[in-house]
Amino acid sequence: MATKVRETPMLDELTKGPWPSFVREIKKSAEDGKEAANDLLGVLERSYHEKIGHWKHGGIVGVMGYGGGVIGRYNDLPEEFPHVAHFHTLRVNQPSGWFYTSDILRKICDIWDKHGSGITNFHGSTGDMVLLGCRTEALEPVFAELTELGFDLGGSGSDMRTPSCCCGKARCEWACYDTMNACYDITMHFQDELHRPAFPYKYKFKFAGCGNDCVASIARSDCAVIGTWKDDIQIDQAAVAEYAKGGGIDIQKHVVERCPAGCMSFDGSKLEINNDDCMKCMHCINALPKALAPGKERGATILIGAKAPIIGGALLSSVFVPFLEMEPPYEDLKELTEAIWDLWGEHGKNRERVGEFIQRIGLGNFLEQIGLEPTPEMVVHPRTNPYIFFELDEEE
Amino acid sequence: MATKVRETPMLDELTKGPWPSFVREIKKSAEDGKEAANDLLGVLERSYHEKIGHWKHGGIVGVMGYGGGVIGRYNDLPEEFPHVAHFHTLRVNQPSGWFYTSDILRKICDIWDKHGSGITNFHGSTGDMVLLGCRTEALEPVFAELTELGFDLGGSGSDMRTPSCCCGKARCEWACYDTMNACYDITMHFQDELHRPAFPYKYKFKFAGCGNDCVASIARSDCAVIGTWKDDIQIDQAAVAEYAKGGGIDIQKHVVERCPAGCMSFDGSKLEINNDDCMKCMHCINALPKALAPGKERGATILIGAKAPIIGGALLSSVFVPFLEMEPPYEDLKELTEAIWDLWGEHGKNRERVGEFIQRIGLGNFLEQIGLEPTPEMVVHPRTNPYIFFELDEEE
Amino acid sequence: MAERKTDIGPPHYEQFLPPVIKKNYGKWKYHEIVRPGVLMHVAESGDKLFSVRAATPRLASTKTLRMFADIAEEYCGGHLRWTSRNNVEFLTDNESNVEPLVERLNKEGYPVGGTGPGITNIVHTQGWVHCHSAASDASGVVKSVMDEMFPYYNGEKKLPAKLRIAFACCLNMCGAVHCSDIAILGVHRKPPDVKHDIMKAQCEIPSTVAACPTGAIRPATVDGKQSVEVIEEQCMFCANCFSVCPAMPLNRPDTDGISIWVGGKVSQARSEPKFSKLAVPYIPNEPPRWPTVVNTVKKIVETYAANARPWERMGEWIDRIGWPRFFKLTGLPFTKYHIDDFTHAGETFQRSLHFKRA
Amino acid sequence: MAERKTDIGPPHYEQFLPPVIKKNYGKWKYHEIVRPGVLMHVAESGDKLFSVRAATPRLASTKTLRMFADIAEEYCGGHLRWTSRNNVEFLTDNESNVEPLVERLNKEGYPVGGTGPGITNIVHTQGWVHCHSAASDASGVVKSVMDEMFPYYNGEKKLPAKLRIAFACCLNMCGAVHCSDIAILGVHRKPPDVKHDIMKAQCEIPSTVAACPTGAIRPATVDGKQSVEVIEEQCMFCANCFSVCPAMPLNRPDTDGISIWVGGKVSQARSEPKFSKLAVPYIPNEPPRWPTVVNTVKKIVETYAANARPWERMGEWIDRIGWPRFFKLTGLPFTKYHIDDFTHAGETFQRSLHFKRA
Ligand code: SRM
Ligand code: SRM
Ligand code: SRM
Ligand code: SRM
Ligand code: SF4
Ligand code: SF4
Ligand code: SF4
Ligand code: SF4
Ligand code: SF4
Ligand code: SF4
Ligand code: SF4
Ligand code: SF4
Repeated sequence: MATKVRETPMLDELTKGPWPSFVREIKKSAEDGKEAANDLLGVLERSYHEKIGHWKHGGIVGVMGYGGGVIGRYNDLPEEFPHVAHFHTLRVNQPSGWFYTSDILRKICDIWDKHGSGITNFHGSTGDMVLLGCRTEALEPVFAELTELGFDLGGSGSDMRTPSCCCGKARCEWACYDTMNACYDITMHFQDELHRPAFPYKYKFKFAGCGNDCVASIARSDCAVIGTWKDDIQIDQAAVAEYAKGGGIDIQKHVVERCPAGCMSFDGSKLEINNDDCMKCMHCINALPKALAPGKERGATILIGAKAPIIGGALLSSVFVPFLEMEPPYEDLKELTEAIWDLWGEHGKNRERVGEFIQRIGLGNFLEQIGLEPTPEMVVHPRTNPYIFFELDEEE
Repeated sequence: MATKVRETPMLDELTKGPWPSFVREIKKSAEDGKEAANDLLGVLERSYHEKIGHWKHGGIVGVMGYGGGVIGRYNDLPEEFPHVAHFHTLRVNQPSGWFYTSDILRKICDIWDKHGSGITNFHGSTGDMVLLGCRTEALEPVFAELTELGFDLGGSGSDMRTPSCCCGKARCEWACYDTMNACYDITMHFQDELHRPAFPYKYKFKFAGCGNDCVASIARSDCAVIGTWKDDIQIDQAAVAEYAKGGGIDIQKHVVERCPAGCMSFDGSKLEINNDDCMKCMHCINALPKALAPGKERGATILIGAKAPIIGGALLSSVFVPFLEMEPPYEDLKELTEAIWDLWGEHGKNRERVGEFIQRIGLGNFLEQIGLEPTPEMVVHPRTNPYIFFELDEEE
Repeated sequence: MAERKTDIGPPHYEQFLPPVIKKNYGKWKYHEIVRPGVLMHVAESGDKLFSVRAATPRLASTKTLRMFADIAEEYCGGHLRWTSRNNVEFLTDNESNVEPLVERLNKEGYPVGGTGPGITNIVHTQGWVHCHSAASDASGVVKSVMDEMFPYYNGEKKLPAKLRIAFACCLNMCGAVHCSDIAILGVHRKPPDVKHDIMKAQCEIPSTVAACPTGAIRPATVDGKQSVEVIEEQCMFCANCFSVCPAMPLNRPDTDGISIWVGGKVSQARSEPKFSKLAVPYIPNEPPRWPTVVNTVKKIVETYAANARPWERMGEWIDRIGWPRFFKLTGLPFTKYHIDDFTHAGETFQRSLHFKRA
Repeated sequence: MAERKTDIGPPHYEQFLPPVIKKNYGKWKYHEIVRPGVLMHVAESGDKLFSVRAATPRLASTKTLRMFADIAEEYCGGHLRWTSRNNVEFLTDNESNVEPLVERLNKEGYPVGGTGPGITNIVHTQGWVHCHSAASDASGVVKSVMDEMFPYYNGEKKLPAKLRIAFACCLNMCGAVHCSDIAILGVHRKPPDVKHDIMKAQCEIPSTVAACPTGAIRPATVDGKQSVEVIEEQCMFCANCFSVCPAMPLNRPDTDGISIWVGGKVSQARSEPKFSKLAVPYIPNEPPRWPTVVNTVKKIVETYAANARPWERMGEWIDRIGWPRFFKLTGLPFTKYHIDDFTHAGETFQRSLHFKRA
């Protein structure tokens, strides 16, 4: 409380306006006596003047026995801003669905106020609770106190990254499997892979309860588990009629005509769906939540390979298992995962994501090696080029 | 007439059935006393037994002063089949639209009966009239007699290939420009490029009068000229009503609902088109030829780059000029063509089609170098990857 | 050599046009298919042109051409043309000639048809008749398939839309089969058999090495001779090396054969032009009548005929029902060969949940 | 070290769930957005759960977290969660708490909103606050944009559908911006400035060379030191070399800046997930409020708002109207930078006539 909070005329411009201000947050911590927060203000104000960051390429720091979970960070102006000379972040594995209680939240704050900058990210882009900024010496004590509280670190480096999930069955009527449980189970099962980088590169899991994909799994995870169903969409025709009467939505125009499969029809009161053609896009269900619901035979589609652009261009995940029942203990998913890791672990190049690896060796070969049958659901269409690597039988 | 036509039990199977038989054709020539045709029967019968061809890789043969127009071909069993030991083909530039008269046809036959096998292809896949099979010595006389008659050779090798076109305005109500004239004009203008291979690889032109693309130009020509229009589709509402009454076609279902732009509406008698959204796909016009017609401001879209798979995979041509007026003497098209040839000629690799070349150096760079402005019509969508080769201004 | 003519180009088309075309050039109003194989084009002037379309095997003897000339003279003032798919068309403005013309052509064995929603002539290539590169014959397969498809040609049976079949005897694809409703494509399945003896004399080693799309060829000295070697696992039998170098033949009687591709188109009508996609990776060569190829094509055509909607091309139909159902309905097996593994393979992976039930 | 706990994993989520959720877990029937920022989920049992969603800048001081804890205790029995887009949600089954909760949150400066068709919180990254690689700040741009977009957050203004904005400060795209309705992306525009002095000590030369997607880096000896050189024409400033090697910084005050991308989505709803596409290649960094970025985003959002149909996401709208019209309506220039020239570039060329009028 004693130190004077730095003057930051440029940053102060970012305390104006209706949106909550990150500058206010840093100042709150600085006002709270966090020297690191105060120095962070100084560095940042300087960056705003100079239009350049002042952080150095990370060093290797961490907690004993773990290869990941900490991002090392040093400032390039340590004399001027000594309290952020070290400014490492800890990635703390969040609870499934990012549920907390006041109690646990305060205890986390206690730890971080004691050892760190008082600044956090709730949450990081991968899903972790990010404790932003502490000195190297603080890492072990923070870790010890966190584990005491029941928390552990998440991933970084070439390991399984912290899985995350949508709130699923906790709150959502559309969850086709228990995303929070699956996320927790997989996280617990693969603790070693999460904490000790041994892969060619990172591997991310995300669990979404339905095709709305509220955790962006298809774009952001090497393994996306997206809820779906096998049987027919459940229709409550009385509720359909209710909507039709209500006038809040034009069922013909906004539901039937927006169905990408063109498989719905509506006669003014009854809604019909040709479920053979339905592509489980969720639109009709989204539009008429009281009347429609996913079918009863529920599970998930497993898709593999998403990643950001570096190095070969961004990828979305692609279908590996069109439909998988997602019942604990998720043996099929675990087996599939291990088969993938084995192959990629052995033959993947350094910093080659699994999606790139599959493209390099060929999806057909990949499937063969992990023992999955090829099915037409895995492709938008069969090949168009005639460059087939035929393998002849012995006698031929 | 004297020689005995060979026995070809296997080939004879192919004289059965309703479809006209190529074996019958060869036999006709053999019966006509053409020894080459008779030997061809022998070679082919043998191929049918052995399941393998008996032609050797071509040699370089041709007519004086030309680098193309003849495909050299030798048999690998010359002792057994001496009359097809040489069996070269001449590619003869067809008249635009493949129109002939009985008179000219007979004169061509006279020449070929005199010097060749009596066997032809009407026509080759590129569009030439193909005279199939003669000895090296016959090439010059055939050529001399053909030119005397008014015909010339087509292309082969790394040259401009014989352009071809749909029958267009000669017979079709939808031709948006004069395909036959454009094809003729371009062919005449580029005679040197047609006859003397000087490019990195072949370059094909095809002229289609409208999007129905009856010469498959977008798939089969390095430069596809496809007729289109700029203003609105012409509608004869009386004729629409006629169709509606006639009952031959369900306008709502088969026209309106099949419009890929979703830009039509029909109230049972009047058809409306939102021409801003129309994609000139031709479907509605195809379906209602008496009622609809392309607009009045007509011209063509110029697309570049189609090719078969070898080497980088097949390509369709892509949009270069969204709309070009196609009036003789087609200066714009000629200038564009020369600019493309100059650039590709200088920087294209050996056996690199222009479509592959463009992909290698980048369409943006290509456009810049030939002096065309980039427009959004040239792409399905802007780039998705962030790998932009920024060029900074000097001061930056 | 003053009299040697060169670079005269093709004759001007105008001299071959029938008077009714010259008069109404660019002034046609609409057309009708008056019967299978017969088009009637009506001009703004009211003039009518009848085009009678007849099948040819493309490979034509001069005898046949002379016969066509005779027929054209008899019924059409000597006017005829060929189409972009190797049918011949007889052109007359005299409606009363149509009937006898049709009869005559059918009688001569060049049956009339090929218009409208159905199957027209197959675009094809040389095969064992003329090309060194052929993995199969062309004309024989075409004949066998068209005999079976004949009712779709002469109008006896209708299809939902036009169905274009094309044939090419090797991956060079001279028939440009890559955008056909059904493409029949000759394929090799063994790497080139390098003829080290003739290599040096007949080929440029650097350009042979450069010809390989997958980099499977490298320079090598074999028995003291400068030659090349092929890394067999990297070869996908495209024969591009053979195109540039006669010392690398791929043709082999027992392993060459045919693949089948479906769902391509070139017209802009409704959907964009599409490439054909792999349906059957390999069928052995079965001369003289290629029964397995014929039956497979037939199965595909019949499945399409029974399931597609009017105006729906093969590829549009498959896009609507989805590939899982296409494979289910046709009973064709889906294998790892169907999954692309060339340059843009990743673009064909199913990166959404938007697939339909089989 | 017997007492050192490792590999315990995250706490089990169940202990943090409010009773109404435990009771109705997996048995929710439907939901309604009762007012902007407030969801009501109704269970089969008839129980109701109210979730009140409030904005956060993601970067949160412990003071703020403690305040959230207090608020949760006061209104929600201590129950709260965060969303996948960094909003905080307060969870209660007591409807009468909703009103005061909303008021309180608004008063504290963490306004309620972000539900339904509108703009919710921006997913973003570290920027100048923490990362060495940043071509721009993250939080400052986000704050500036959200101040301007605020009416679309708190429900004052509506959009045709959800509109997701994401920000990443370099091409690593930690914000996974590549599938966002609007993506704001920091870009470098000059090749790395190779620090030959520290190269050998801090980097592995082979892996640095291998890191370059375009092969622009090659080993070189400079002033007698083992190092690398960059072929400048081949560099597209991706910074992947810098990711693996600190001796190759790209950050530069005058040429770094921001690009804008549009039309991506991840949901399966209606259309397939889509990548975002380039709208504006470069805007200079303009701290502290980035006016050009803000105005460009605003222009795009307003054009979308005025033209799209209900339920139509940005990318679906552009697909319907076509890119020529998008550029015309927004007034953004189309340049050669918009045309892809990376590996799959050819797949983005317009290979049909299916484009609409601008
Ligand atoms: C903290 C976080 C950003 C944030 O502000 O939220 C982050 C921060 C960094 N990421 Fe990331 N990434 C973070 C989520 C992501 C995501 C999003 C996601 O997981 O959904 C992606 C895109 C998805 C993906 O995995 O492809 C992502 C793609 C990358 C990449 C590119 C990887 C690729 O294959 O293309 C790199 C580069 C690398 O790995 O060398 C990277 C590298 C980095 C490094 C470690 C920079 C480096 O090279 O050393 C950043 C450290 C910043 C710092 O100083 O704190 N980060 N990174 C996110 C992790 C927090 C958490 O654990 O919850
Ligand atoms: C005669 C013809 C096939 C036919 O039966 O109709 C033909 C025959 C040959 N083509 Fe072709 N091509 C013929 C049209 C085509 C077409 C179709 C077209 O033009 O619409 C294509 C696909 C379109 C394209 O250009 O991409 C075609 C793509 C090829 C290729 C692959 C080129 C590529 O870039 O992928 C080769 C290989 C080569 O050039 O080395 C090739 C090579 C050949 C050679 C010269 C074989 C060779 O490597 O020496 C063939 C000679 C066969 C012979 O013995 O007579 N031919 N060739 C066609 C020319 C007749 C004519 O002039 O009218
Ligand atoms: C004669 C010919 C042009 C020529 O100059 O030679 C021609 C002539 C006509 N075409 Fe064609 N097309 C001809 C090859 C083509 C081709 C090229 C090919 O097949 O290689 C195509 C592209 C096929 C493709 O997409 O794969 C073609 C796609 C069309 C279409 C679009 C069909 C569709 O729904 O996709 C139409 C419109 C229609 O039929 O509704 C059309 C319509 C027509 C019309 C109706 C045009 C007219 O008003 O005169 C002509 C009679 C059609 C008929 O036969 O049913 N023509 N037409 C060609 C006859 C080939 C043959 O012998 O069978
Ligand atoms: C709370 C949250 C999940 C969580 O576990 O944290 C969530 C919750 C809900 N989502 Fe979501 N979505 C959440 C992130 C997402 C994401 C991920 C993202 O944006 O990164 C997506 C994918 C967005 C995309 O496609 O780019 C997402 C796409 C949807 C959609 C599909 C919208 C569309 O038309 O494309 C729906 C259905 C709808 O809104 O009609 C949906 C619907 C819903 C429902 C109605 C589900 C339900 O019945 O409970 C929830 C309230 C929606 C609302 O806020 O309007 N949710 N939702 C996330 C809230 C983020 C936030 O703070 O704003
Ligand atoms: S992904 Fe589906 S199940 Fe999960 S929260 Fe979103 S809408 Fe609900
Ligand atoms: S889920 Fe999507 S595809 Fe299926 S019926 Fe509903 S809107 Fe159509
Ligand atoms: S391409 Fe068009 S103009 Fe030419 S013949 Fe076919 S339908 Fe007529
Ligand atoms: S031409 Fe095609 S896109 Fe245009 S209105 Fe007709 S059917 Fe629709
Ligand atoms: S497709 Fe191949 S085998 Fe057939 S003619 Fe062309 S080059 Fe020869
Ligand atoms: S056949 Fe094709 S892949 Fe095989 S070696 Fe020859 S060029 Fe290479
Ligand atoms: S996007 Fe780039 S600059 Fe921003 S946090 Fe990630 S790695 Fe760092
Ligand atoms: S910035 Fe990217 S393109 Fe440029 S040298 Fe580094 S890795 Fe290569």
